[in-house]
Amino acid sequence: MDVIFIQLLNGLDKGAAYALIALGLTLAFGTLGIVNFAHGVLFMLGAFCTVSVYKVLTISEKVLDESITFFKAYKEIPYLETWWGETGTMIIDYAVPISIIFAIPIMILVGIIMERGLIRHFYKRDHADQILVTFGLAIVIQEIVKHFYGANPIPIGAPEIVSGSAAIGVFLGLGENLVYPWWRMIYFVFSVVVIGGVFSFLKYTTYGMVVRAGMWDREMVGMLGIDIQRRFTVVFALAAVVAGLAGVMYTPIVAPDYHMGMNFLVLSFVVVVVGGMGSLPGAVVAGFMLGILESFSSMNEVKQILPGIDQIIIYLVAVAILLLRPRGLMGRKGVMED
Amino acid sequence: MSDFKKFNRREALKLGVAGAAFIGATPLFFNKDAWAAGFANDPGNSKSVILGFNVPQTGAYSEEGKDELRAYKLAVEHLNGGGDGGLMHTMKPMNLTGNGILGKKVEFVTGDTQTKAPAARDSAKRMIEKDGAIMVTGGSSSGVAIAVQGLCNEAKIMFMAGLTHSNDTTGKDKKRYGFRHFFNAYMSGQALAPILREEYGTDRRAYHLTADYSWGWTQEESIKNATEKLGWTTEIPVRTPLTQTDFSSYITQVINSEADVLVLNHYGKNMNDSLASAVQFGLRDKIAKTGKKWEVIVPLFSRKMAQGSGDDIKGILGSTNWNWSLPDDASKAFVKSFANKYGFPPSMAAHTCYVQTMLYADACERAGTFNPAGVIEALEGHKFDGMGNGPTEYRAEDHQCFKDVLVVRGNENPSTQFDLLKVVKVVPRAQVEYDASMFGGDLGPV
Amino acid sequence: MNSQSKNKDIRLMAIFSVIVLTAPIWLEPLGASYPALLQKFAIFGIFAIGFNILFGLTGYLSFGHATFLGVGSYTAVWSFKLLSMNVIPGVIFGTILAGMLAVLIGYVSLRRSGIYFSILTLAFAQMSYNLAYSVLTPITNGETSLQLALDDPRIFDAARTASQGLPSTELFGLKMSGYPGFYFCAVVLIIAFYISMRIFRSPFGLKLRAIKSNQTRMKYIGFNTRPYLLWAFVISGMYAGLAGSLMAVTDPLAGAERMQWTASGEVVLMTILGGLGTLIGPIIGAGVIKYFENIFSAFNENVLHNIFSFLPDGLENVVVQVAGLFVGSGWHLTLGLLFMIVVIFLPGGIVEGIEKIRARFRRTSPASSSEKSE
Amino acid sequence: MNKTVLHLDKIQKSFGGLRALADVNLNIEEAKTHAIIGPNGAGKSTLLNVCVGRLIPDSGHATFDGKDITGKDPHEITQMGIARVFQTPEIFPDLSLMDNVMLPALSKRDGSFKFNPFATMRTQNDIRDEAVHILQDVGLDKFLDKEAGSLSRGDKRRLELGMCLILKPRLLLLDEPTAGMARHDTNQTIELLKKIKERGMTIVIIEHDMHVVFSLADTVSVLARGKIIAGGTPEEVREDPIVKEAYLGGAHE
Repeated sequence: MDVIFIQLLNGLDKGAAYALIALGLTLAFGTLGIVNFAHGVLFMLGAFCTVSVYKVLTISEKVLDESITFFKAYKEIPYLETWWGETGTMIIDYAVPISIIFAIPIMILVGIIMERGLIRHFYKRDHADQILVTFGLAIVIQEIVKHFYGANPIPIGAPEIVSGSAAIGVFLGLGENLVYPWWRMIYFVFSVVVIGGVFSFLKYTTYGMVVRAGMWDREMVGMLGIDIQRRFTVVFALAAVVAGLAGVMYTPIVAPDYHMGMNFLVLSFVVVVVGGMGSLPGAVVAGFMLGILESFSSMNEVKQILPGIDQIIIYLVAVAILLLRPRGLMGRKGVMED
Repeated sequence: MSDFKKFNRREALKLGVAGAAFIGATPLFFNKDAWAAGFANDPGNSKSVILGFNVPQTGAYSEEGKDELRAYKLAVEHLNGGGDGGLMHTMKPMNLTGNGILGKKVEFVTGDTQTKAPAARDSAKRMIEKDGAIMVTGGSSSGVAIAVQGLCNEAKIMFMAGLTHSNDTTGKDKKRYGFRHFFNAYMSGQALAPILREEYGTDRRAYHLTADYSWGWTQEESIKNATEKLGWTTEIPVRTPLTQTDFSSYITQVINSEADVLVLNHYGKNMNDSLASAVQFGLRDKIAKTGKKWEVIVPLFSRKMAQGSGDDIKGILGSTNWNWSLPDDASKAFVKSFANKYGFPPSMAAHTCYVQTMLYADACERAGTFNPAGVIEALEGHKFDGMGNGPTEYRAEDHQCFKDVLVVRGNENPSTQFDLLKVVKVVPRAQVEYDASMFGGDLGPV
Repeated sequence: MNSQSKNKDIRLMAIFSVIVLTAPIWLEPLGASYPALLQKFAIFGIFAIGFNILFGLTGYLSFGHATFLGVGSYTAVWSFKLLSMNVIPGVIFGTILAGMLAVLIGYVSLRRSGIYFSILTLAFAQMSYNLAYSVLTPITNGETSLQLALDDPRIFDAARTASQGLPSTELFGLKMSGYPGFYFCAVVLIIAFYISMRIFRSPFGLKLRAIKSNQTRMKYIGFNTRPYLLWAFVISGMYAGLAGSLMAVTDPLAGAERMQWTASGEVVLMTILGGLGTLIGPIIGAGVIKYFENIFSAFNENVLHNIFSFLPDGLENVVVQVAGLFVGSGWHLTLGLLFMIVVIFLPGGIVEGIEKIRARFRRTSPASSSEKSE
Repeated sequence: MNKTVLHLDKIQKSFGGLRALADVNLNIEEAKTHAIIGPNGAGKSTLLNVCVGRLIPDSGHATFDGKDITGKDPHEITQMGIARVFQTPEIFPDLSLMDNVMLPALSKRDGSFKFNPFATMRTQNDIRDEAVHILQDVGLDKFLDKEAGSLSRGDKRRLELGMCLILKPRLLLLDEPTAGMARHDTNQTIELLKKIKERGMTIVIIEHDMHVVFSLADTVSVLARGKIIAGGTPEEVREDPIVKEAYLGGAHE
């Protein structure tokens, strides 16, 4: 019982991450008709916003380390700690939440630059061309990040106060072995809030309505005389922010490295397609579904019956769904079929 | 250095012109020319000799690879008489003079293994076929090491393994032309076992999370055997894919199991991620179902990994080939030499790579030739000291180095930023030795 | 007109054969004339030619072709382990098995089109890759890669190879490493190119192109498009299997990395970089990418300092610093930039670029339109 | 009375709640030109889609030459002898004009599937001549090697017609063959169609342009809200008060 419950939580958590990334991806699909292979990189850039904020907060003074006698070694003491003592340490501790504030404008900027500089010129090109150019861009950005931050993962913890686990088993009366990390729960709640935010933006603002109309019929909206180009920039920036925020919040869970986006890219594409190309609810549902399935399939009990199932479950489900429902769970006819 | 490169290019051009004259027969002409001599890539009358440094420059182990490359460059500098000479002051026996190897200046080429066996072999092939490397060395994964070792053996080129910890490298996949200085999983198990008994007692149940490939399997087996001898029991091991980054669904099952010790047969980033998940789920503060406190063991540990895991590694036991904080003269000399050049102390990967290069050069000097037949003979059964691991022997039967093994613990109170691992015990060589036939394999002919 | 274009094809084949067979000579000044790289040019050329038959002709973008490459490699190595070190059975089995797998995957994936097709192939490829790394390790030997061993049965020539260490692959006694290996691959490449040319010129090829151009119309002039697509998929899968088995021929080792989706992506890039749907483009693309990968990644600071040694010292250092970003471990950056540039400015790939340059040089006699498809 | 080529029997088709075709019965006679007219959304295109296998009717049967074709795939129906010209020209824009007509010729000769990767297009002389001939018929023989995508809209339509003709169909379905054409082009097309008709081709034509209908059609059916409300010769239909009410009347407003 415990195990099932905790796998469910895990699945929801994973699903939230998938859904969040897939959401931005499918937004770009549905509205802009662009197959963005650089979307994973946006996620990675979000995570590296956190890394950068952390690095800035921990800019340090080099002090000769006298405890090392072999060679001249320097100790690094963050200026923040030197200046403000405890307060400084606390600020550094809160690097992840602080990064959110910085990540939003940065990701908006990245989104605008990407859309105006590159993506815009590819709306009318083949999907294959779009895939290639964004894939090329992804490699370039990755290499640049690698050049500045190295290839090793850079661990950044969640704030001390939420770094442990919550004894939800005790709380729910399910025994004390049922624990769940605070930060993962925060991540889940955060995801739900962001997803809800995006949906209400699309549903309740006029801006959003135009975007939704654009998802249905781009030419029609264009004919209404609305400056569709600018809306597209906004949509792309929105997708970038969603992916970036997902990245920021993900840093305490898995230490970010320059390649993390690519790992998520393939998966999030599968999620988007399973959900139905261009369908926002589809992406969210598919994200959660695949997350939960993956989580359950990695249980030992399951693996003993079906060895290797945890390795292929997502793809197996993807194949099955695409064969049974040609356009994914909630896809519409005619989107991305040529 | 640049002189040589120019020379090489000019030479290549000259050959190209000559080739144009021979149109049809040219490729065979090259072929004969390259292999006609007594052994592959004989430097002949050339004033220099080329070594191939094949390390991961991209992918998950690239930071380790870069450190290896630093060590190699340092070794080349020392061999050519530059720098402070490093271990040339402490090495015993020592036949190096600082004027290269056998009077030939040491040059090198580098390649990227990408931590992938086929890519590593491609890169090694290029070194052998194009650059004329006389010896290939490097790597930071057993899969790669075994693959490249096989290739070198076929090409009859010396291979001095870098970081590789699988029993197979000098066990079932051992090769006549391959030599390993690094220790292996079996030794880790033997070295760790007594400490584990001391620290955690004899009534424990271990849960293995194992990277699903040959190194993981041999380590899992070695640790399982060693701990079961203590009286521990073992849960059915769980294999995790190498590409896994989020281990939460594995860790939750660990917590709900009947075990009380978690053994992470993971290396590099894998280990950073799995340990991070374990810490997030509060494993290290919990009491297991057996009533004992949960413990985590990382049998193969390195400072680079410790750096990647931050605070999570505090108090965790593991074993390592070498650590920069060792107090012997050789280690001190090496750290001084390395750290003064690069600003931080070397990793164990850097150490083993540096030592391998020096041992190869020394063996050439002793053999008086670059001919692998002679070099192999000089290395087999070679006993040496003053390289940071105490008295060491290259066993003739399997080309494995036997030396003391370090059991380390993640430092609870690091006094410096580099002081991440604390040496708990230096396990003497006798305790980790085993019979050469234990892991099977066959070196094959020279 | 007929005999003229036939003569043109013969001329093309002759020129192509000469260029391929003399590659060791004319690649010498580029520093690319060594067996391992030459073999790779030929092998990836074959892979890309085959991929182009699917993607270039029908427009169906598969993201899973590396699977067939991997299967070809594994099969060939198993053939070396179990049967004989002769390369012929290895190549034949590798190609056939890849073809059989392609029938399976193609049959399912081709039920969908567009990006859905791509994702289906990607899903199959990821499954194969993940399984090769985990449950299938008894067959694939996991991360360590499948290799020859001294105690392999090798039923047909065990007696001959038992005594002297690990045997090497051979073609009736001729060792398949080094230059002989290259010439073997080169001959296979020429045959593969010839077959591809015949397909391009055949009604079958025309129908494939027509599917890309307008599948609806194909159906309404009475063609059942699915078997055509399946054949194209299987042929390109067999080309990939052939390439994979040749990899095992030149180096008897097979690793699961060959099946990773990035490897599938690589062949897409090769095809597009060279010129999608053109005969010769994919080979050029394969050559350029493999050249970059091997030569650029091996550059280090010393080499750079040599190249730029003619510059004044201060400037040299700056130039070397900047150039250093793009070579060695940074060669991926070069690759990424390269195909961004190609996709943005030269959607038709390198072949289109050459056409443009040629057209500029002889503006008076415009290039004939039929040449465009070559 | 002529032989019936196509017979539709109580065809019904709904999309969601919307009924597009309700109990449609229709007989197409050999060597006659039959026009189907009706206001927008009357179900004309749906009817054609049912005939060529693009849509499967919810109930009812379509019989072609005495054989049931309901539920068959488009290529099967095409192979049986029904060719269709679409409202927006469906050609192979990336291929040459010659290839555009060679393809249906191949289909006619080799059937719906033939695996012949080692044959060569160069030696297909029999159908090559035929293709040139057809292109002459439709007046496009001047640029055999031109890319079809670069043609004008009218020329594209003519090309598509040629592609259908080379199939030598028993029944030719035309979906608004003159829509969007200038008067001059329309007249040219009418002349061309008349020529085809004279050769004994059975034609079904959907058309808005009454000028075209009255120049070509032998019989007319009027479709409104998924039902056939009237039928007969063009003159009869023109005088039919129900039709005036439902369709022609509407057009005058």
